[in-house]
Amino acid sequence: MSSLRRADEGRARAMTGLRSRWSSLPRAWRIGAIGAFMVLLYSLPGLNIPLIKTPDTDFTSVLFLCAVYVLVAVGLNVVIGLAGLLDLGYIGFYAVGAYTVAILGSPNSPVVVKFPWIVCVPIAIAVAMLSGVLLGWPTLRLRGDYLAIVTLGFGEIIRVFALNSNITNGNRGINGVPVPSEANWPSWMTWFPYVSSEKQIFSVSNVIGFYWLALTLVVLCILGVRRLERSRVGRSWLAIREDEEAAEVMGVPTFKYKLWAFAIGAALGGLSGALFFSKQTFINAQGFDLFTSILWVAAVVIGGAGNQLGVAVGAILLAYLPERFREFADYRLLIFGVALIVMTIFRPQGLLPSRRRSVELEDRAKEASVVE
Amino acid sequence: MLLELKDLTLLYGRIQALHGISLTVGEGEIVALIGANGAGKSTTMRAISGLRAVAQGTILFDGEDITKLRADLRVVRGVSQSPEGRGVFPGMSVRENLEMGAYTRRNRAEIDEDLDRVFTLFPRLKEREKQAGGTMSGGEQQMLAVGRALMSRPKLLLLDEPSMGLAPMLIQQIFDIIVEINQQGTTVLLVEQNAQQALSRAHRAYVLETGRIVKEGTGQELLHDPAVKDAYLGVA
Amino acid sequence: DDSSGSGDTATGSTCDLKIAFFGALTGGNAQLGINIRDGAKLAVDQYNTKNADCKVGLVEKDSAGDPAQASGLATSLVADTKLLGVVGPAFSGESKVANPILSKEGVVIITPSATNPALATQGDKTFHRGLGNDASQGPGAANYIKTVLKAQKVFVVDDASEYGKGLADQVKQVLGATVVDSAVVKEQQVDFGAVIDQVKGSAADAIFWGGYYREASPFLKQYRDAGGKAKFIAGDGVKDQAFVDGAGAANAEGAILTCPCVPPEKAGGTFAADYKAATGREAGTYSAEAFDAANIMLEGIKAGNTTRDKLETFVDSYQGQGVTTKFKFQENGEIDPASVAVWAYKVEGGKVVAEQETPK
Amino acid sequence: MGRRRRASLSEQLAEREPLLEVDDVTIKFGGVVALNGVDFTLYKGEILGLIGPNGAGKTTCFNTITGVARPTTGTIRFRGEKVVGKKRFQITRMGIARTFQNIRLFPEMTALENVLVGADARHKTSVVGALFRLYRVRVKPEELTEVTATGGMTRLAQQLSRTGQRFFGLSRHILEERAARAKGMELLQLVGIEGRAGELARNLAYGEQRRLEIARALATEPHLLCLDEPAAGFNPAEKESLLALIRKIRDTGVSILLIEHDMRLVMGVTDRIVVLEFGKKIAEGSPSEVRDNPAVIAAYLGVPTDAA
Amino acid sequence: MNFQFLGDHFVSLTVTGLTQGAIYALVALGYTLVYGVLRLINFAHSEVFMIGTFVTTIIWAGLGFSVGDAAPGTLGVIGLIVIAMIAAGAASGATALVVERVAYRPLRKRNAPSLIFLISAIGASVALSEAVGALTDRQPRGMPTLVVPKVQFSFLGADVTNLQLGIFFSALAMMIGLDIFINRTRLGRGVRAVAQNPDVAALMGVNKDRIIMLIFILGGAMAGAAAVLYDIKVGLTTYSVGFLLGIKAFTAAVLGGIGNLRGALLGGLLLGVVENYGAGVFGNQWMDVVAFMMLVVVLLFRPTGLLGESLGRARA
Ligand SMILES: Nc1ncnc2c1ncn2[C@@H]1O[C@H](COP(=O)(O)OP(=O)(O)OP(=O)(O)O)[C@@H](O)[C@H]1O
Ligand SMILES: Nc1ncnc2c1ncn2[C@@H]1O[C@H](COP(=O)(O)OP(=O)(O)OP(=O)(O)O)[C@@H](O)[C@H]1O
Ligand SMILES: [Mg+2]
Ligand SMILES: [Mg+2]
Repeated sequence: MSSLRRADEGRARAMTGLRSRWSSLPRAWRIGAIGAFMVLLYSLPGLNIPLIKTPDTDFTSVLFLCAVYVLVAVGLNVVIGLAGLLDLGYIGFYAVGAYTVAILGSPNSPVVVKFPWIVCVPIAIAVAMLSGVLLGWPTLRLRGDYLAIVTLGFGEIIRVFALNSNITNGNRGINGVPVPSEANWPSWMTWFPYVSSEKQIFSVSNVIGFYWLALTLVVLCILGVRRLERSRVGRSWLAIREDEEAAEVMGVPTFKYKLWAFAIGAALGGLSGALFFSKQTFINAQGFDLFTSILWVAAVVIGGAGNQLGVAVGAILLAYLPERFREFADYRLLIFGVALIVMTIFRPQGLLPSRRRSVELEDRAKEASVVE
Repeated sequence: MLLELKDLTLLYGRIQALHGISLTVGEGEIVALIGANGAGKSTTMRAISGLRAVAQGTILFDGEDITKLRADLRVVRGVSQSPEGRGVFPGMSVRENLEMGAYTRRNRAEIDEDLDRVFTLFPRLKEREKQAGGTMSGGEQQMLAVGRALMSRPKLLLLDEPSMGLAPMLIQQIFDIIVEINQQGTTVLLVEQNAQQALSRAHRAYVLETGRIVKEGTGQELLHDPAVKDAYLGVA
Repeated sequence: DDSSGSGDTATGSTCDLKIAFFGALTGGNAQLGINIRDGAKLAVDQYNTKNADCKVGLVEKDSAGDPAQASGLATSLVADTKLLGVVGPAFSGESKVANPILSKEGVVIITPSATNPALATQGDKTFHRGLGNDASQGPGAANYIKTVLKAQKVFVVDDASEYGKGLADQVKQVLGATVVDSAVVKEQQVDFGAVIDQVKGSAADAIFWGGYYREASPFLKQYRDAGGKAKFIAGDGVKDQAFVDGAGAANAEGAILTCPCVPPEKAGGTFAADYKAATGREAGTYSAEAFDAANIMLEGIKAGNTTRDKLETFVDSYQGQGVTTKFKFQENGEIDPASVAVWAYKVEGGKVVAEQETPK
Repeated sequence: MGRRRRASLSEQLAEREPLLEVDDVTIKFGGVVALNGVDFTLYKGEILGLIGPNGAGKTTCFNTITGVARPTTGTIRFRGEKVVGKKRFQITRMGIARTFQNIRLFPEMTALENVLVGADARHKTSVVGALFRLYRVRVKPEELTEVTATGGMTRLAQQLSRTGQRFFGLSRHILEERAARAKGMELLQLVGIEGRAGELARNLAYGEQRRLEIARALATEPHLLCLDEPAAGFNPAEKESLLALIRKIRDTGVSILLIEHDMRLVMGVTDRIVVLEFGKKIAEGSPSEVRDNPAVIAAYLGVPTDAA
Repeated sequence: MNFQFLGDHFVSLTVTGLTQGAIYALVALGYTLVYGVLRLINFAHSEVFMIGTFVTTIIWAGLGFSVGDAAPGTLGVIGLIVIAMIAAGAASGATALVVERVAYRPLRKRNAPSLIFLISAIGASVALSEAVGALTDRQPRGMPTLVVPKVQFSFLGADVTNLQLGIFFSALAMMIGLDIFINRTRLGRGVRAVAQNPDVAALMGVNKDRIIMLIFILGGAMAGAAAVLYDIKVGLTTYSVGFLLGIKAFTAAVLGGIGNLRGALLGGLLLGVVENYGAGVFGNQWMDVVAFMMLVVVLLFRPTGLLGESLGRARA
């Protein structure tokens, strides 16, 4: 097995400096560092760090938005980063998940059932997943760029449907989307600033409960996707991305795996939508525009498609920067657009790329064949 | 000298493919380049035709330094290549592929004349004039690639493994054609795995190993060189 | 500075109290928001000049009209215990998100522009609406169409927005069978080929437009270009000079625009002139309503209602004449129906001028 | 048809078990008839050569067998099962593997990972299984991993993890992964590039890439390996070692279908040869029979001495 | 659902749809050309179009014709349109070229994968439309009514106006011209060669960079021409006109077979007509849904679009 170890060393050699230094730390250290980082994340709302606080908007709300966007990015990363499918209409799944919770859970929806949150959310995930399969079934046989336009269309169809159908109440929307629980904070939690025992855990005016819930889901989902990535499944996705036909000839049921990627992505999208609108308690067709969907793709790629940490960073920037720099409100998209161009030119591999991609990009760049 | 390479170095990312290659091709010659897989033969060809930038060294063509010249301008100067892997335009018909070979030329009458010549050399191409290049079989594409390279009426014709994928009978033919073209006045630089054939037709030849020239001589000399025989001609 | 935690008892001095503006200052709907902000700002500035020793601050929250941004902004508002009331939120969609948050913490809400009737039934105890809702404007417009224009065939268009659809539904309900056909246009639609085919096909002699001017002006231009002759009636979302400019004065001539707002020139006092002096622009739609809303709160603060609770009680029982109308709120926060006047304005010579109050 | 013709071949062949039966296959592309009623049988354990002039239909024949192209008429059976109409990955799982005429590796994956993709064809871990790892397999105590022993784990943690494994077994995912890596290294060794296991496929030399393609195909545990001009671009010395490799593969029990223009290679390694011309089979037989067949000489070999 | 309406107004819906479709098709050409050669969804093409619409108004305003001004006589109108076409074509072409230079060329030099190009394209698109948005205060800008639609003839009960005829036929003429250029001329063959195999094209003496510049300019110019026709038809423009129209045009390109010029024409016209029928039957708000649904259905049966891909590389 010594040759096997050498094979792994070959991989390690290709890693970038920081990353290899990290992975050469003793395991106990790494666990410790990750633990400390998690504690930091959970306590961010109470820490009151001056510079990163958002000026206009409630900081915990922004953190919650970041967490939801990270969840979105993790799901989108499965589709784009791992399976290499370009999904420009991801927001459709987000909407499906959100509306499912609203319609099934709100007393004000046209549908009479009134399920509690904990029942609604699994249904929402399932419905989103189903919509992923329904969309993927006919379209995943198409080649890459065709998929892009078809998914874009899907996103728009969902939005138009939300806007014009009776079950969604159009733009009048549905209020009273259920919150995860009506319970109050237990009294032993009150050591934490912001938490008071007379207050609900999931309160619209103090959203720390939502943030913690979202953060926990993010961690679980990242771990789950990591497991997939490092298994036969992830390898098949990679092979499909590299050369679909060759993968198929090597016995990879490409369609099935692409469909799985789509379904998993859709499920995560649905979950994020459900989560976000549980906190907002009101949903209408606003906020599901294609543009947001496209921004998500940009965030994933800029963060570093294929690397979960990278896409998380991309998502956080997308959620956080506009809130932090509200004074540029009118120009923020302009700045964003320019930033995208600059980023792709100076850091095409993304902020925190996956090892594989950064190597690939480096090699490709060196091979650029043009003679001036 | 029509072509002169001086101390050429070339990198693929981290990999150095050529370690200072120097060679010359005289006007009217057939020069063969032989060597094992990965020796750098195709890389040398790419450097000459300008598909790859060289790291160091110079390329002189017809006395002019073309080291930094764009690939398409080298074609205008008279360098034409049939690339490794054939590079047929898959969506164009056989005829259009051939016309592409004459892209830099304007004289319609001459072009038509050359088209006829290619069709006589490869009757299969005439038969399939309208078929899309991409649907031709491997060997048929090879014929197309060679024919297309001829269409630019080059001063220097670079052929990268023209016999690859051809049936035994055609291999014979293609070498005959190379000699014929050469006699009509085109200088040929030939890369071949089929060293036996290549050396017996070439005026001069170079042997490449891992990016370096390890031997040179006339075709006949190398054909009878025991080391070359051992490594590249196989046991007959 | 906001370390005192949440709670209704303000601490310290009562001279740094604040009210807030909440609405779009950027994005596609910014103009309405700016009108409102400037109206409120005028009120606060006037108050501060008179009470230089005990000023009230105006906080501006730019939501871009986006419900998704509203909740974080509202949460940050309620965390500031010095903040007693909100002029806004400007749009109905964001109101649905923000009102429960504001109301839960007792922040007084007086919206000068969100006209969706459902806002009053959400159970938000601090909600007040300083003008008539769509349920009053819709019938006003419909009655005008019926009795003044005497139209026989009406074509109703809406933009599927909360506001536009609500208004169009009201009109359809009142007009009944006179409505021959209807269509829904898309947000930011600029090319109306199919709709125009439909309108012309219906041979309508009047078009009611439930929506905003951004879509209305290209529609009307293309409709007139295509030879359409029907009268054009729209709600307050279209009542803006930009509508006339976009459609072209000739095309817009004669268009009727209803609004549950009193013409600024009929508004009491010196408001119109003051506004112009302060901003350099004519008072726009909802500027006067915002001015009134802010003034009600300022009056309350002046009267010593320096906590959210007290201010809420004050506003609930407030009675008084503003520049737009006489204010008195009902139990659910709606303004007293008697104070609601829906006016019809008309485009004449490229200007929007008040014509008459719509028949009841 | 095919049956009767087989009887006319040598007794010895008739006894053998047919692996691949190509029966009356025709395929047309517009006006071009690329294959015209071709039939032949490949028996278990043999190396069958497929030769013919350029454009004779050899690659097309390959494509129909591996599901890339669909014949206009005709049937193909593999181990008695119909092939036509099956998806490509299903055909691979039936036991047919192939290499490509122009190399198609997964360039950004390491050599070992390329082979692992092939090996996955035989694995059972599902998406749900990989996510939750619920499917557990009991392992014998001596098989318990040392995986956890690496990295700064305390002794207690090691002990715990070992105890856990003893009671709950190991997930199938982990077992399969471990087995596949071992097998992958073995195959890389077989084709002689085990030293390059950790290198990205795109950085391998051409000859190494060809070998890797073969290893990857073998990882799918095929009964039949189809090679399309594997020696193209090889010099005689390299061809020699390829020849040895092909023999070695056959000795592991894999049958081989070989397309190749190099007569020395074909004559040296095949048991039988099928010759195509213009989409039709014009000859079939042992290498020496084919070499002396006048039709084959006329259509393909030209001078009969070439392979002497 | 209102099939009655579709039946009654079938011809007139068709005529309106064809007019709209002709504009889609012109814009789609830009997507198709760039995609065919670079395998890149040029997201910023919608903004190239948008710039054209603004340049048109600026030119007309500069010549003294603003919103509400009366149009000059027929000759004057034609003159104004031709001038606008030249100006908008040039401006859009130049914009496309700038986008190529700034957002794509540096990536090409590094041989970046297509996803990166897409992001850069999105960036360019956002930056352009937001820049114009900031400059125009996000207010729409109106045009003079240059062509007052006059019914030229009635066809099966549908009135066909001079405006519709003009738009349709001028678009058609431009597309035919482009098609001839690409398929019949030497330079056109060069375009196709670069599309199919850029390296080998260089070996044939094709200057790749020049070809790429050429296709951006051509696509841009077509978008500029489309912008003029659009302005005449719609009578107003804003900074965000490009987004949806661009998506539609791209849909049209895919529908016909991206990388295929005739496909763009067919796809554009079909899309225009079908979405107009859809609007007639299901209501205007479902128009885009109908358009995308049709796309999915077509791709199900013809995975590479109606006419397939012709410029581009075939799949190996
Ligand atoms: N695109 C590339 N990226 C990285 N390395 C390359 C690339 N192309 C060639 N090489 C490497 O450069 C060296 C020379 O390759 P080249 O193709 O010139 O060899 P060759 O002599 O033509 O061999 P063959 O007979 O196989 O065609 C080899 O080691 C090869 O692996
Ligand atoms: N899609 C297609 N359309 C038209 N003709 C085709 C198509 N595919 C293959 N052909 C033709 O079918 C014939 C058989 O092709 P095939 O690739 O099978 O030949 P081959 O025997 O492998 O030849 P080679 O030794 O040159 O690779 C050729 O003449 C080829 O041009
Ligand atoms: Mg080579
Ligand atoms: Mg072949």
